[in-house]
Amino acid sequence: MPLKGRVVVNETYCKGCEVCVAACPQKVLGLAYDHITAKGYHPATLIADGCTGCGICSVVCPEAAITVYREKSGESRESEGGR
Amino acid sequence: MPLKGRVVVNETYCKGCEVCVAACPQKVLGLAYDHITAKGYHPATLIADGCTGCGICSVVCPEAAITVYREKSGESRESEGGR
Amino acid sequence: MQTEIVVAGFGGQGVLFTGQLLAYAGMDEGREVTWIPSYGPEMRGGTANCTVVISNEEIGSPMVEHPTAVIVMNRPSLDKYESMVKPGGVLVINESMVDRPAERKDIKVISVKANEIAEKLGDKRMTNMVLLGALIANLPVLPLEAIEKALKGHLPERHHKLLPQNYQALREGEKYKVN
Amino acid sequence: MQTEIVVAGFGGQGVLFTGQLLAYAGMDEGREVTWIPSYGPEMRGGTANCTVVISNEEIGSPMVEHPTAVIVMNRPSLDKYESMVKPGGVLVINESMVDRPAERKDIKVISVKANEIAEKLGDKRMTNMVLLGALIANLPVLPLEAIEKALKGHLPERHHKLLPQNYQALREGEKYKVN
Amino acid sequence: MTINELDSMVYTRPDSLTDVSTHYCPGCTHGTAHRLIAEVIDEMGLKDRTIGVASVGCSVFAYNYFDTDFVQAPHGRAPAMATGVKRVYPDRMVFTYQGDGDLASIGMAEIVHAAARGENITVFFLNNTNYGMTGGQMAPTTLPGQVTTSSPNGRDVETQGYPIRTAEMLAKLDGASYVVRRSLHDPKNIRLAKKAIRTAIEVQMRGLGFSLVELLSICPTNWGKTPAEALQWLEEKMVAYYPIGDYKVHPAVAEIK
Amino acid sequence: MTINELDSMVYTRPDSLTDVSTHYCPGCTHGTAHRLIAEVIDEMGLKDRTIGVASVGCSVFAYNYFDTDFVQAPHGRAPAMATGVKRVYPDRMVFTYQGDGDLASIGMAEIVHAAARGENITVFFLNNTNYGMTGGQMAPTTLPGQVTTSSPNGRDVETQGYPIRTAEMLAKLDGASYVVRRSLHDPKNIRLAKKAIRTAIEVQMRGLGFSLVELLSICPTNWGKTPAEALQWLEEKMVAYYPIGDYKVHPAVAEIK
Amino acid sequence: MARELMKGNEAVAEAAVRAGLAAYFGYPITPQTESLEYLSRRMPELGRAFVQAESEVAAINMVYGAACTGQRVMTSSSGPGISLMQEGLSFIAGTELPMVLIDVQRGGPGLGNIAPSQADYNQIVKGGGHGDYHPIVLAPASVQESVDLTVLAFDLAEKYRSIVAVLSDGSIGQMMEPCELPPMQPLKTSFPDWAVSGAKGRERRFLTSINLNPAMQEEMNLRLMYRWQEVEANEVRYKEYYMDDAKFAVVGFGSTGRVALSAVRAARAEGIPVGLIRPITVSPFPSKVLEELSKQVEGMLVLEMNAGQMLEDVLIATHGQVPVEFYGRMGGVCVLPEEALREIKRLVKGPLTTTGHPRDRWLNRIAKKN
Amino acid sequence: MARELMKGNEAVAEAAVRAGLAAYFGYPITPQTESLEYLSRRMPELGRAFVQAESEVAAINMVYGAACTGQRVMTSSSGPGISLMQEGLSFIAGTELPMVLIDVQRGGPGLGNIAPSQADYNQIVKGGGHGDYHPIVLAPASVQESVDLTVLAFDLAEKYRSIVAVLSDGSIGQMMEPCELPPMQPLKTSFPDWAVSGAKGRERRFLTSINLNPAMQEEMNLRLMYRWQEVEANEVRYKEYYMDDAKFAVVGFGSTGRVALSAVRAARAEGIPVGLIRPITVSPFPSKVLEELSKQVEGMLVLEMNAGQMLEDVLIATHGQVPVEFYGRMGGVCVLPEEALREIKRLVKGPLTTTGHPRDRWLNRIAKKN
Ligand SMILES: Cc1ncc(C[n+]2csc(CCOP(=O)(O)OP(=O)(O)O)c2C)c(N)n1
Ligand SMILES: Cc1ncc(C[n+]2csc(CCOP(=O)(O)OP(=O)(O)O)c2C)c(N)n1
Ligand code: SF4
Ligand code: SF4
Ligand code: SF4
Ligand code: SF4
Repeated sequence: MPLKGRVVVNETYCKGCEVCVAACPQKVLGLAYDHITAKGYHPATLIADGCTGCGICSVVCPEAAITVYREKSGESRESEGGR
Repeated sequence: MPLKGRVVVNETYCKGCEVCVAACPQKVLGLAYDHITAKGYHPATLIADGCTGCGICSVVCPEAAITVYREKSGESRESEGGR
Repeated sequence: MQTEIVVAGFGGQGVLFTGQLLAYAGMDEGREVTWIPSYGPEMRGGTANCTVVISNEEIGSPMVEHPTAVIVMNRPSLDKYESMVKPGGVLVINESMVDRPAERKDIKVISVKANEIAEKLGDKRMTNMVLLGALIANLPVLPLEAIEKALKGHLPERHHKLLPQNYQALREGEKYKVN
Repeated sequence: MQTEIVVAGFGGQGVLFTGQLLAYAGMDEGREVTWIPSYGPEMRGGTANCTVVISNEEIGSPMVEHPTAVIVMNRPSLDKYESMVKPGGVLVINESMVDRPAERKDIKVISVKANEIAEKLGDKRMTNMVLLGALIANLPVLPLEAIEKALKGHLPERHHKLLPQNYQALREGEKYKVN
Repeated sequence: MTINELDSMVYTRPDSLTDVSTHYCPGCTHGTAHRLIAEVIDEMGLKDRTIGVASVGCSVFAYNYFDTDFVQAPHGRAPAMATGVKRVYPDRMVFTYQGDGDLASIGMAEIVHAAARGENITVFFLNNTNYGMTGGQMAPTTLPGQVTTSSPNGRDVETQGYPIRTAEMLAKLDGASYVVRRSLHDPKNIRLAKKAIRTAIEVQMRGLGFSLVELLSICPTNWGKTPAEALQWLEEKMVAYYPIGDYKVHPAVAEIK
Repeated sequence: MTINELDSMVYTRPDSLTDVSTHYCPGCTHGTAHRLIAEVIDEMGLKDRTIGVASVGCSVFAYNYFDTDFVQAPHGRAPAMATGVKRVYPDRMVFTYQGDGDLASIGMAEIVHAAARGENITVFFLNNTNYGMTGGQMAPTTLPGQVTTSSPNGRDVETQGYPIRTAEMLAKLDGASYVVRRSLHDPKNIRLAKKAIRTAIEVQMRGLGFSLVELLSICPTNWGKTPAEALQWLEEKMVAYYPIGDYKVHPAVAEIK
Repeated sequence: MARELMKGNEAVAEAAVRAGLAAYFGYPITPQTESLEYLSRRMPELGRAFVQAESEVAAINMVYGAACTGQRVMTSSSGPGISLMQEGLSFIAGTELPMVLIDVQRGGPGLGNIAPSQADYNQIVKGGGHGDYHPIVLAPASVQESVDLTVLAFDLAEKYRSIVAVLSDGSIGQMMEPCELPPMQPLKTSFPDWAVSGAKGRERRFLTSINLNPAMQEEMNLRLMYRWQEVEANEVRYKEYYMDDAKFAVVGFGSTGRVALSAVRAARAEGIPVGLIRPITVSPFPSKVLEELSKQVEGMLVLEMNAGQMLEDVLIATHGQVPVEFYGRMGGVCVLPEEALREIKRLVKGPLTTTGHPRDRWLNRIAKKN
Repeated sequence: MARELMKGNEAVAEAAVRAGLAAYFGYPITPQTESLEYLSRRMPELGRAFVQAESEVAAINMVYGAACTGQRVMTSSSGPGISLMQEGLSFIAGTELPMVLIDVQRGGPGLGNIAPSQADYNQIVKGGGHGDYHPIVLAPASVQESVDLTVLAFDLAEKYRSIVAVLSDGSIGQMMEPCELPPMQPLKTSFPDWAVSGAKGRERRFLTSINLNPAMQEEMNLRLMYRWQEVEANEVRYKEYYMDDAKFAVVGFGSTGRVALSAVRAARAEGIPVGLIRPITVSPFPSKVLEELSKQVEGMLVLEMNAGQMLEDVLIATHGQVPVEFYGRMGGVCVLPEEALREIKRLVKGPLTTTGHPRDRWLNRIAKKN
């Protein structure tokens, strides 16, 4: 059973650089073209199901904008994104 | 027959550092303790016979104070002091 | 006769170029002009603005407390500049990026959903031209033709294929003439 | 009452130390003193000189145009300082290193073959003490005993074995009292 | 999606970063480097014993982003300023954060001498092959042929010189204990970079002397590339010229991990 | 002894030295280095195409002794000044003459960058392990434990850092074409030094880029030694720390001789 | 010739090229960098020397070296960079070499900011470097004047073997204005008899700033001072506006002088008899002119983007003969015409005095306002 | 306490140690090096920080870093080295940090020589660095005063978060004089609330000199200026000699002030009613004192070892109320008492005027002599 995860992008920090989008192995991240942040950027957001909570997006995000959660079930496994 | 040479120490430059004295393989150089130069030093001078005109004194003299001559007979041989 | 115009917005919105275009157009029309920019620490994003002065005589200060006209391309710029416009002056607002109406009653306010218009014309980057068109329509400083000429004269050769679109953006803006 | 003394010679002749000794002696006698050096580009060799002022009141300038007394230890120093000595002042010449007599008639000139005397006493480095003795004998500024006390008090401990010789050099110099 | 009480947090913004949005361009790896350093400070529990030294470059405002004591140095002089701080507080963690213009151009004397002195500080050296803040001029690290605003025809090594491989050069100094190069272009390298950052700070906290981590970095804005393109250019062009590796690891450091 | 008309002159003062007595201390090898450079200038016929750059240190008055055009640089900045001269006159022989305080301490940025730029100049770098002119303070080259007026208890590497091996460090730069170390302590080494001086100048005249000859040198005055003792100390202590050798010889240079 | 819309920094760079600039050495710093960038393309294209130095310290010493050849050489920078050049500048002054320095001032002290300022007046005019020397300092108020004064700077530098600084600021450097460029001059081909070049066919030469003999150094210092008297006698430049019948005078240089012009016009429009003196050479300072004017007017207002630096030169020149008031903005804030007009009105209203320091009155006044 | 015969440079170093110097950073330069050498032994022996920096640029930035901790820190240098410190000094001023700078002046400009001079007055007093800031500048005239003012310097630096410079010269630094040293103060143990130390148990702090927002930067500039007004109000120091009944006044600082004292005494001995004002703080300058005196005396003579730098502060202070004359020596030549006396007599003889610049009169006068 694939791990289930969630990411929350903090729009104070996100600048829509798409680095997380490119890095996401599940291709579930994209930019929210429907709105802009206070700084004028389209922020990143989950655009599909399938996030495993691997945390790679948070490893590459230059703005430390992403918080990554994983369903408790997966807690015992070492996070791939942990450093 | 040993080569015959002569050295002339220019007292404008010589500071009596004795570097040439120490370097002379024939031990024929010394300081002239009987007089001082305008700058107040006892200059180097030939103190014995036996100079071969090898030029080593001029190689080490920091003041370029020494002119080295060799008798014509030795001219054909490469000077040891040549550089 | 001297007119001072401020263009303000985010970096990347074409703020500085819009001002330069006004300056070129003014110069080509034989007027005295100055253009002076100011920007924040950001290399990209952040705020940027410039002041253009167009005059018939030698220009004193290139900056003024109370410009004749202001184009604001985002909300922070509206907040900063609204109060500064000279009474009776012109304020052009990019409604697409500004979520409040202007408060001043003693100036001419023109609101244009410029992003939408530009996107409809096929290129978001023409937002500034729409707003410039709206300004020119409401400020008797230069004819629109002068702007078009300047655009042709000073847009880098490789962008000339975009000229018709830009002209159209200006014309779209021009429609926002207010009396 | 203020007395100014210049000591001048080659670097390495003990010029600066001679002056310092005068300053220490003056201070220990309860007088105001200043000592100020000046030297050329050479780290070794070259010329060096210092000025010592000994006074009963707060000292103004530590340097003067016309010192009361000068000790010259070589020819260049004689050439430089002879004309500067205050009329009625004292000029002590190290005859061993100076190949001409003094020309001034309005000052007290004392010539001492100090190198020879020092070498006879067993150490060329005491040349300066011989000259200092000759100065003290002819300049009523400090008693010779003050110099001896200063020498004892300020010569580094490891050189104390040389004290008797130095005292003797001073006494040899003192013999050159001129009336 | 809502956050479930039962979910565990895999990652969140480190404590040692302030709650302030940076002025960096979208995608700029200055942010990445900040984050990694902040994570290590968190992990080592050094937040209240750290004094950072910001330099002049895009990272001039680093003090706004790190939630630790900070000072801000003149262009190139961060190692000297850090020396001043460290000599007064030898037991604090003192680090500099410098760009390649700052460290390898104007600040060359200060970095060489801090290293030669074995100054017990840690240096984070961001190499993005240009001067970001002033608009993309040539840096000592600009690659041969690279176009910048002051090498408009591409860096001509004949007249504009060769790039400096800083880590390799500093590694020659006896005072340097830990000198390595890492890159920030992908998750794997970012993780390795973090490890090196940790080791460098450990070196300092154990009093082993000078440590420096060179971090290959991007400047999408001045390179005229999207962040993705820039990361790729880094991987392809920069890594070839600036090999990732350990250039000096003092035997005592090797023990750390 | 009188000079016989028939005798041949084996050696005399080079033409490229002026008829001026130096201010150097007795025995100081600054004089030796001057003489060697002057001899090479004579031999290569460069006297009227040479512009020297003096630095700040005991050799500040080098312009009084070389019979060529000369300029005098601020402390440490001779490579920058030489760059200015050379860029205007690319076909002249431009050399700097610098002490170790000048080049390796205050002038570190300028020498690294001149080398990195591959600036087509020649640098003569006199390493005498201290600051001669100001009275014998510690230099970046002072040996561990060596007593100087600013390391009165001997250089303590813990607080005062490690000596810098300049030639080795500069050799790491791509722009450097010829970087070697020689010594001036005996006739054999003096001859080798002269050869290197010649090669370095040849490198420049052939447009091959940056060349530097480090010359181990004595400072009897501040070392508190006689010249003879000083030369021996150099041979025993300095050569061990600063090995004589070729640290960078660009392939094109290797062809010269 | 056609007028072109040019950015101040680029116009200065092109002007220098046309004045025969043979070698440029610089280091990027806002708000000056466009000059360096422009020349990085332009100089190599003409086969001339351009080096982006490793620092301002290196840049000024490259200039020093190149200036020794007698060629036309230049560098440009701003606040922090100019501070780093002070040692080199003092050496160049001590060696009596010609060079041109472009200083595009920004807010300070320290890193400050990149907005326009005039707070480096003292640094440039009074000598930021050690020792007694006086650079000639030209203060442009527009892009056109930047161009013209850059060309003049090279001529004066050569005429007096002097450093000539063009004291600009961020507003003039960043501003675009129409301007006319000078004709292209060829590079120099003959050089003065002190310049080094290799001793071919002549006695060798050397250039140095050291002179261990104080008496000889003093001769050199006196030579500099007498030359400076010549400069003071011959090179004072300034502009007068509306001064003929003025009862009050505003004094401002560079961009502030230009802002003052707007204010003076507005004041005249309201009937206030005020004129403007804008020094073009702030060093040599137009002291005689101000001394004369101090007999004509009832009060003077000095406007600067600093805390009153040129002010002191005005005080020395007018030595208590006329009341002087001061108004300044700092930290990158520009004086705007409207506030300058307010200050003119305040001056006219009085009270006026010649005792105390105008700076103190200003500070006390604005303190009350805050 | 016993008086010791000490060299000025060593006495200053020991005075700093006793004032609680926690960290010294410096670079050798004549005629200041003895301070550095002395501290290279003394500081480590007390377990305090001493670093011989790689350059003056590095030294001032090490000072900058250490000053951020609120500890007592110092550097010392001369001419070329001080020039190299200008960027760092401006940053320190912009960060409002306390520090002590010892400047032992030598002949300039350029490398000049190692003889005493006062030609760096403008550099130190008027701001050699960029931006508006005013260091406090103390000018000792003897070894004892060097000691006393060094201790004072640390106190003032802390009180005003300011750079305090001790403006000495080669004669005072190299001179030996008897002096009394102050008692040993312990190192500081509590630090101001701006100092960094690691954020243990408090909000974190940062220290910076950058402020991209001009309005905020201006606030900082104003804060500096208002603080400077306080300094001007509270910290002016000077010495008067024979001024009670004086009809003429000599003004001289530092070693020249001391030479002037010899000359004034000699003049008094000849019955000339002349006195001496010796500013101890040349910044803040004793302007009020001089303004008052300008009402008492018939003429002033400013003596300096430069071409008339403090002179301009005298002119501003006296603003035409009294004739001022100037006499200077340069290039490492000291004014001697005999020539100072000649100048006093010349002053007394007249003619005297308040127009034109005293520097020009001086130059024209000595030109005629040559
Ligand atoms: C003395 C001085 N010179 C120049 C500058 C201008 N300046 C500011 S940032 C910078 C370059 C920074 O480049 P880098 O260190 O590579 O950092 P990046 O911006 O690329 O991160 C320069 C030259 C300055 N502030 N101070
Ligand atoms: C900017 C500056 N700082 C310091 C000095 C003082 N100074 C003169 S020579 C010298 C040291 C020279 O030492 P080195 O380069 O080793 O040459 P050496 O005298 O040993 O031949 C120093 C520090 C100076 N002239 N300028
Ligand atoms: S990497 Fe970070 S800043 Fe970039 S788009 Fe993703 S969340 Fe936003
Ligand atoms: S080596 Fe030269 S300077 Fe030394 S004693 Fe011999 S001749 Fe004289
Ligand atoms: S300019 Fe470059 S280095 Fe600076 S923040 Fe932007 S991308 Fe990063
Ligand atoms: S001090 Fe040393 S380096 Fe200088 S001349 Fe004397 S021996 Fe040579």
